[in-house]
Amino acid sequence: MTDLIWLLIALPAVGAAVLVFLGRRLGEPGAGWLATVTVAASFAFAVVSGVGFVGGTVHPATVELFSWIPALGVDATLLWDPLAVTMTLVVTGVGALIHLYAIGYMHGDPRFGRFFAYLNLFIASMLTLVLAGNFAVMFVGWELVGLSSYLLISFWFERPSAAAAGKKAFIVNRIGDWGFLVALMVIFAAFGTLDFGTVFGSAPEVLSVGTATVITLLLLVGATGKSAQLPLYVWLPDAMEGPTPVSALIHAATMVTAGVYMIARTGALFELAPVSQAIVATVGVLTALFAATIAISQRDIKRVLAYSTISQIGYMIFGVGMAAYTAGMFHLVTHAFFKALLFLGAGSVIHALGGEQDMRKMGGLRTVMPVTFWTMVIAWLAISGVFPLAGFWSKDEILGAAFAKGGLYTGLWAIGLFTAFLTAFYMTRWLAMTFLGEPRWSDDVHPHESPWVMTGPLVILAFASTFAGALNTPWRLALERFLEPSFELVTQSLPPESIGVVAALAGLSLVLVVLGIVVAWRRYTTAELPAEAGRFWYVTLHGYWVDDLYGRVFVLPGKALSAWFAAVLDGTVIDGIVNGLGRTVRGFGAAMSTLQSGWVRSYAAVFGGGVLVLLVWTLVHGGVI
Amino acid sequence: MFPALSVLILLPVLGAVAVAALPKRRPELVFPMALAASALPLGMALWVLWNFEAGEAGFQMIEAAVWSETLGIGWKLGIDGISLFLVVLTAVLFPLAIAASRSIADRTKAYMVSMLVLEAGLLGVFVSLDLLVFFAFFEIVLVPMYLLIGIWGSGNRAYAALKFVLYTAFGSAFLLAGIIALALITGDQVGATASFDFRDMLDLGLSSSTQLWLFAAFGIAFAIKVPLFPLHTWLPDAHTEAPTAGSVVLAGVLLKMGTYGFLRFNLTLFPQASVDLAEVMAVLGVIGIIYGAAVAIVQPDVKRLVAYSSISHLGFILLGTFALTRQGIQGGVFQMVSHGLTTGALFLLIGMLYDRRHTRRIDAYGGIASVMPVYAGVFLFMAFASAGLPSLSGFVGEFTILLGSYPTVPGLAIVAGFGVILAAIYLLWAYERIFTGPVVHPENEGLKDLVAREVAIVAPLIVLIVALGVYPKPMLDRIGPSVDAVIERIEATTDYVAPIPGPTLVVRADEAGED
Amino acid sequence: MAEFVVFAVFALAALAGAFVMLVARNPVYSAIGLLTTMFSIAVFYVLLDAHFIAAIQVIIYTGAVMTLFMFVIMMIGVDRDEDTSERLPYQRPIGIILAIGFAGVIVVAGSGAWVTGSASFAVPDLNGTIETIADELFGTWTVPFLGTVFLLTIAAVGTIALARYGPTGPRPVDDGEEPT
Amino acid sequence: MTLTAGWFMGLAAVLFALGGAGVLLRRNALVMFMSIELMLNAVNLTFVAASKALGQVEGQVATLFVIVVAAAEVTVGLAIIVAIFHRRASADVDEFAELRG
Repeated sequence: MTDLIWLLIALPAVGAAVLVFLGRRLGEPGAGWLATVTVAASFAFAVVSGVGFVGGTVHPATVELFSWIPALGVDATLLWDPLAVTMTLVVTGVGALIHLYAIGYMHGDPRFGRFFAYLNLFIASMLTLVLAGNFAVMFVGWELVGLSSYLLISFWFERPSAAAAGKKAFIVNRIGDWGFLVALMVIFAAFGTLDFGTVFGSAPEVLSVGTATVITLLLLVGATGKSAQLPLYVWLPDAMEGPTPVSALIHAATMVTAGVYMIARTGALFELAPVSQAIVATVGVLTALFAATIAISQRDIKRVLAYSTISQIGYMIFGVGMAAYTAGMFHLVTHAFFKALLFLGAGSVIHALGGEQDMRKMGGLRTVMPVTFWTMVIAWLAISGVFPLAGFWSKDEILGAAFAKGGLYTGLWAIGLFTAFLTAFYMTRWLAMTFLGEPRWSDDVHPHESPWVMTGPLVILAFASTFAGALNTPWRLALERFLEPSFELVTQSLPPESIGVVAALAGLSLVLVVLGIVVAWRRYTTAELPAEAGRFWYVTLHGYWVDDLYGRVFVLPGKALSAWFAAVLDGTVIDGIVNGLGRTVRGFGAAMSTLQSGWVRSYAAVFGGGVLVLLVWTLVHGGVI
Repeated sequence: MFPALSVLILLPVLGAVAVAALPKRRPELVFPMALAASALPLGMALWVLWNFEAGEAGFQMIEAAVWSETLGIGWKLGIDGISLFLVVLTAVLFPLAIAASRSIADRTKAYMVSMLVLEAGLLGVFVSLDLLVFFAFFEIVLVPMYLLIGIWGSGNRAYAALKFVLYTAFGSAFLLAGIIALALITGDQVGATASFDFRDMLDLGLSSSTQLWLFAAFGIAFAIKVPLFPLHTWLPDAHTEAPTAGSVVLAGVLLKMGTYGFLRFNLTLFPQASVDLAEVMAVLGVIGIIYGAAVAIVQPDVKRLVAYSSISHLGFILLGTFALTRQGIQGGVFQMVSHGLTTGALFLLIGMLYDRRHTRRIDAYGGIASVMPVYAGVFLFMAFASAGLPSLSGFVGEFTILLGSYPTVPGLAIVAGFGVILAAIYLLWAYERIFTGPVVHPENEGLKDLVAREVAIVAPLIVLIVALGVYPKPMLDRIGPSVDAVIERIEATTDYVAPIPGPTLVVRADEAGED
Repeated sequence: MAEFVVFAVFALAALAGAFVMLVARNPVYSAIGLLTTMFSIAVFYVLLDAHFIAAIQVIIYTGAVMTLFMFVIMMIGVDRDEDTSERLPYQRPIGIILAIGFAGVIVVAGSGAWVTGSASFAVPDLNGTIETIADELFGTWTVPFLGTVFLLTIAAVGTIALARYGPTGPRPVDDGEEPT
Repeated sequence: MTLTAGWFMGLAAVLFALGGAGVLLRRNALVMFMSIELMLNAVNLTFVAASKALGQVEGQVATLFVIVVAAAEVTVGLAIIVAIFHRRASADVDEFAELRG
């Protein structure tokens, strides 16, 4: 069974290939169903071949497919272990639901088939990433998900903003990929191989603390790009230009968590570099706070969720940064459920309102779209971290681990806790502005509940968001035990041992969450939306002008430098020298050509003179005179 | 033994003669005849590829016919893992380039003859084992290329053609001087007036100062061909003004004469000088990577943009070559072929667009992905292949180069990594401006998507790019031994030791770039 | 002694002929001067025991070549006094200096060996008859001799071609511009 | 006075110089041609004189070759002069300056 896990990648890949060529012929909804079936088949296969890990009947294994780059000794290998299983199940499970949803959402799009080809391509790429058995194959997946992300964000390429957003996403991701790439260079130089098993196994003997720190910080650069962390998060809010299923699948549930997965996977290296761990955790928690403050004032229904995603991934990075890998992965899983749910719900709303995304023109949708509303309520409670929904367990496990670790991490814990309050606040604001209060949409739109292919996935995900917390409660560490084989080489940070401390911490965060909900509830369930004026709102609405800052500091000077290279250095200096040499030679030729008088007798005189000189020289040289 | 390589060179020559001999009143025969004439060398090249003994480091299918015993000149041909794929690449690109020349209406016959002679010259460059024969082929290439740019080029073609020829001729003068000097030294060794036989030159034991001079003489010619910053300004002009097929061949094969020359002659014959100058050359390569990419970003002309991207990509090859590691050089050879495929394809695609709209200015387009969806898809594919997307061939080359150069030149490898970012910027920005958004210019609304002939031209390239990206092993298996032999020669004749990545790697203290 | 007198007389004649050729304004006189010189040289060949060459000299040069010259002079009608003023700058002084220089250098160079007579005619029995020359020509120098055959053939064909096509070929358009 | 090769050589030198002066000083193509013939003859004289002095017949053979080549040259050269004259109606070489740079 394990030998066949390449099928997990092959199924959606074949689906993508078929759809690229035959998508138009299959038409709607055939193309969508084909895509959904391939992903669902992958999911089923993953369940069947991964279930053995629970009972311990299957052991982690590396599958060698073929020799890929013999020059580097790199083979195409896949690694099948509980960590990969977890990610695979999330990717294919949530992926299949979102595929299904997209059949309804993309209804009537002229490039329906192409859309599903891209979605399938993404699933195949993401599975390559998570199943990779060495760094090179992981990098392949790492870049290919960037490609699929680009294709899907720019799917409606007729809109210049969509095209620009796709490009921005890919380029910013590539900046992160550069860090990953350099990390691979250092790893290859240090180990002579990129194979996970060898690298992690021999890391303690081979790596000095300095080299380990360098490698892990470079990996962090990669993670900040892919997972939209400070300072490379800027692409994700723009990525909302893509169709909403894309936002749900790629920019909420799966691809953006690749950085978390990667840090968890390379935990054996981070283990050797405590400094890096502290930096990773700090980056994570600061991102969580930073993005949450921006999310508060956003008015676009999807941008709130985008910043919320950045913030939540900040939590995960925080978790894996301080070596609480299970907690980080746990939050990754639960977040995949409720964030996908939120996005799909937002998509349902947008779909119902004919493309409207401004929350100030929504409100009062709870009666019109009951299924969407109630599933959103669950998602809202889950992400806010209300007991006993999924977000509560996973978030508090991370915070608990931080508290238990102490030192610097206590400070980070406090920030994380405050962020939980902010999260509850902005998510309540989001829910209230969308579904509660009075309708503010214009008269010519007629919102309606979405078809079953869209609400079906909502219900399933709502179910998952409610109960996923049971995966890893403090009493029953199912996920932790499941993931055990993957984290054998690392020492995990765990929440406090004492159930009392855990309960106290949970209670504290629950109080803050409820406080956030109450404050926002009172503020936003009024008939009129409160005026969001003032410096704080203004600054955060514009995201602290980080995009402008990057534009001014990097993009404009970069373009100016390029233009200077092209015009001055190439055009004037180098070509000036070349053409100047040309002119000099030509001028010299013109001067010499006046010697070419055309008078035969002058030539004869010069010739005779030359012969005479040679003659005299010969005689003198020969000693005759 | 069957003289495969001579036949390989002769086939396009015979083709050229056949095309030239076609009756004047049957102009419609010229195109199919030329296409057929370029398909024959492809078949021959595939035969060579098939019969090539993998795992052998030395030259194979050697032919040697001596012309002059005392001067040591002869018709000596041979092929090894380094030249094998360049020969195949040449043979693959020419039929496609000729097939893409359907729109040439003016003096078609002369055009096709030029193309076929060019092919013969390029094939000759890669299989010559006699330096004088090599030089002859190296120079023969100039003539048809000059004609192609000068006669069938666009706009500023006269300037571009002249610049191209003068630049390269300038370098060739040094090359000839170097070859003759080397031949005289070799002649002393083997007891003749001179010897131009490459294999005689392998055990010369030149003093390091002699090596330095000869390295410089060979190096200038090859650096211009590559081209290396700051000797590169002929390239954008030549690529831009050349007709489509000319650009394809220029970028696809002609530039590789430079990188091939560095590897075949400089590294092999002057190992001490190569070791001494490796870092200088690698720095120049990295400057090329960054500079070419940076300049490409702001080009308003899409062909010029791709031309500058070539400078960037060729910088990678040079970096890999002068990193002096097995991986770096193997990656470099691989990248030579891969760049030929991707950039050749990009030029073919631009040519197809140019045939429709007769402009290469980026701002004359916009939103044409909705008018030409297939074209846009193929272009995007090639753009990503060129930007080194994994699972496509460009990645294998660049990845191997970067991982291979880090052990010896860590700082440069890290900076070269930025080239990967810049590649994404210039390609995607160009794609955005040409293909996405609404159709702004009404004259673009009626553009026809790719026709079957055009799809047939790019399809083989797509297949090759994917195949080489997913399963490069057959190719690397053949390149590997020959590259190892180069490294072993350097190690045998100098005190340089190529680092083997791994826990035992000793990175020289002054180069441990990071701490 | 008698030989020396003969040499002296004909040497003077040769020099006079050459000088006349050089300065005569009318090409006909130049031709006659050259004729004199050539005839004198034929006499020298006799003095030098080169009888066959002397005969050839008279037949070919004085007979054929000079006749050809005269014929051409008459045909193209330049048998009249011409303007001998010099238009090229410094051509005349340079020419004279070069001529004197040549003569000087050759004489200086050869003086050691020739005039002192150290290498006087040591081998009196050199027989420049047809037989000896033919032995040499058809023995050692067969291939160059055959080369001259080709040369003469080519010259003949070339001359005919020039005569045949020269005047009838396309004339340049007379644009009234003075050649510079 | 005995007659030695040196006398002939000296005379030949002077004749050669006169011929050279003719080439340089005369504008008439025909006279220039004659001057060239004179120079050839001067050289021939040295050959024959040397042949006599060294007792070898090769000098005369060389002279023979020179005469043959000169004859060929004269025919072609005169033909060219005639052809040029047909176009230009002049034998003045200073007027034939088409190759001026």
